[in-house]
Amino acid sequence: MINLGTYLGISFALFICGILVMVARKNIIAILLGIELILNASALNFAAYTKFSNNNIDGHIMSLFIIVTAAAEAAVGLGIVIRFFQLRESIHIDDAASLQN
Amino acid sequence: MSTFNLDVYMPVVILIALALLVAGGSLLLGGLIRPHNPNKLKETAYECGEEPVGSAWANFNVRFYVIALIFIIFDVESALMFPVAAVFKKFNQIGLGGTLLLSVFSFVLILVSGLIYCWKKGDLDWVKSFNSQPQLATKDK
Amino acid sequence: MFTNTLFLLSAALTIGGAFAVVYSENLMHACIFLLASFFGVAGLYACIGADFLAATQLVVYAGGVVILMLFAIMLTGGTANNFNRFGLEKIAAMGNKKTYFMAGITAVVSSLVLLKIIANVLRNQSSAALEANLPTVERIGTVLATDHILAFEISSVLLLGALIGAAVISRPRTEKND
Amino acid sequence: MNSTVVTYLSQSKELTLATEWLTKALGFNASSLVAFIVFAVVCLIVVGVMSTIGGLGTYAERKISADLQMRVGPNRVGPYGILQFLADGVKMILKEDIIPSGADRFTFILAPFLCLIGVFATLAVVPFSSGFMLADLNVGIFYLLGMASLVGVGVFLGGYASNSKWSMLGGMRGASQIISYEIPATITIISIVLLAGGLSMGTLIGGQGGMPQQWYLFHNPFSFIGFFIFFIASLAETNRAPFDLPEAESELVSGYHTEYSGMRFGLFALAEYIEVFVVCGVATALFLGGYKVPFDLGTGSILVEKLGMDEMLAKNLGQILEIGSFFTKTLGLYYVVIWVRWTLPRLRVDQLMTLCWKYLTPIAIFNLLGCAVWMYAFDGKSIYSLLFESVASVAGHH
Repeated sequence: MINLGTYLGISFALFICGILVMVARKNIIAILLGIELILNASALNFAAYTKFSNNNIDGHIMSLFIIVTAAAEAAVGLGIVIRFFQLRESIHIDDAASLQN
Repeated sequence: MSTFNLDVYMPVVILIALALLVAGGSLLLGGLIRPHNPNKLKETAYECGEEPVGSAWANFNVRFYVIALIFIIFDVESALMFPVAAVFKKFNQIGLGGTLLLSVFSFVLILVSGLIYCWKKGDLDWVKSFNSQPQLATKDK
Repeated sequence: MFTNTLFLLSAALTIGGAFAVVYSENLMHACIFLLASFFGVAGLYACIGADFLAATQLVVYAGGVVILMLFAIMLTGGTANNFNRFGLEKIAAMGNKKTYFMAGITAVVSSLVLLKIIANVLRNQSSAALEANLPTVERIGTVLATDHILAFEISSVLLLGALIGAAVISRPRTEKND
Repeated sequence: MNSTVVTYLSQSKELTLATEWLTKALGFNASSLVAFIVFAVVCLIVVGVMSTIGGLGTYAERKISADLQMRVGPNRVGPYGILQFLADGVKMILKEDIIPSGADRFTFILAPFLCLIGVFATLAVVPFSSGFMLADLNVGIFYLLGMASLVGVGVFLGGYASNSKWSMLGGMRGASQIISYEIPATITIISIVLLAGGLSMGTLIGGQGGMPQQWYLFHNPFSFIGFFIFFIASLAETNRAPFDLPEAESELVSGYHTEYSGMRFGLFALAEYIEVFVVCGVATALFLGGYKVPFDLGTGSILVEKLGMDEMLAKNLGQILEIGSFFTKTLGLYYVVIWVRWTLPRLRVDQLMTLCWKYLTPIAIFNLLGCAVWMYAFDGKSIYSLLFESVASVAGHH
């Protein structure tokens, strides 16, 4: 049961859910939730390939750095959201259409 | 190198199941025997006898976010440091301790500079105006 | 036997959590389902012997990112004259039929592409027996300290940039008369 | 193979026989099934003992505080009032369960579950003795940190879901306090990992010995300071006084569990008391030699050699000694936790953050670097063995 196919399938489902959340939502924080799902899917793929193809530890390192980058991305992204909210009193993505305030 | 069996994760699953069981079981058991006669006043939020005004879900101060931000950066740093720290002893024994020490030093010091920046900019102060007017209380004398 | 059970539980938690994130109308609940999904992914890591990654997933995501998101939701919850933007009433901006339609099209297109790739991979899948699980912490540490030392050091610069950048962006503007 | 309670028990003949018998009877390899049964039984025992200790913790707290304040304390239920916690438990179950009408029901119900899951899951790696350890995971201490961080989410969600101003403030404060103090604790743990060279509890304790000079507490000056940083940070992480701001009665009524009544409140309290025990146990394992007993009595080899005892019996005796050693140290720390509560006044919230970010974290980082330098400079020898060596070499010269 535990083989590359099921792992790819699970990360595929995670990725599609992330895409759905990212496109369907109009709320910036919800979009960030979707991005986290997508990043998780990619990190899971790297770990799965490590196990099922060559047992080389480099895949784990890649996943580790994806997790690190995701955390940094979440921190900066949410910081931007909070700043945006202070300026516009809204977290609707359509309010962020123009670059100037 | 020794291999390991995934059976070592059994206690984790069992303990999580037990936590659900203990919590759910005690609530269910209580549900059978405890009284249940709610009224409107009982179900309002407690505000020392006053009627609650508005919702509690209002905006909060940004300083909570800045604290959480510094936390997550150091959390990730610790996640990267753990494996390196775990092999430090081994590297030291085969004579590579110096290089590893140097890399650990630079890694930590780069992050510490971020902490120092936040410190200097006052992000670590909970109440920013406290430091600017410390003599208010003594002026009256 | 137990491994399969653990795998099934984790997979159910992962996919269920992800779907709940898609269908949840409440941002706070979506965040909680995201936590469940992260937990499931940690279980999936554990199933393939990536124990350090599983623990990292718990520490960084369950302890860090989710808390950060919850805080951010609280900070952007509502304004003085517009309480309850999230919570019991539906959040204002969770999307409408049009965006869901667009999302569906995007998902179908990207899934077609992905399924093509996955099918290629699965056709060439080797059915060799899996190797035993080796402890990963030491190997990760060794590789981080030798082969990938540059990435290790640069990640600290990345974190420094994230810290300073986000702190500058989200810092409340000081009053001019201060 | 990681040492667990199953690997310890499989040294005895009975378990092997039972496994063989089951394998024959069922027709497939039953070692996994036997392991599951053993784990389930031991988990039940551990959870039962921990819940009792959590309950007795409330009793000890009231009795010790009464002693410190020259009062009598609970003395009605059972001898010396020791059954007070059972009476409290019955009362909690019988209390009416109220969910405020404005609350977010789903989150309100989920929050105590999250707290309890986070605390119970950490019990898997608490090292009671070398044999009686549920699972000696390779990532032991790191796994514990990850699971313990669930408590912060639970506290925050509990405060949020109540839709009460007190709860919301308490939840925000609690979550930010818990995550803040996680940093000095984690960095101190990294410095101990440096000394031990591994993340599993077995490695962390294996580097220490039974005698105090072999503990990591006295390994070098940095780890000595590290112990106090870890202890202070864990006090704050478990919301104990003097860091009990999330539930400061004088300002926030009861903090994040203001709206929780009956058993739901009881679950929060149970999680908190067990977490205090777990944190004390981790401090013991990291700094105070864990389950180690002096003169290698824990392995039982001395008993076998000197007294000619049966090997398994000697081992079991050694395990009992180790469990005794672990519980003595941990409960000693538990007493200090309660003692501190009635000695020190509560901090202000800005002092709390100042203490964490301007004192503990820089000192912890300094300690980490100091430990690394010590390891490099002295080849990982402890200050005691260095002194011993220098004295011996001086004595040898003359």
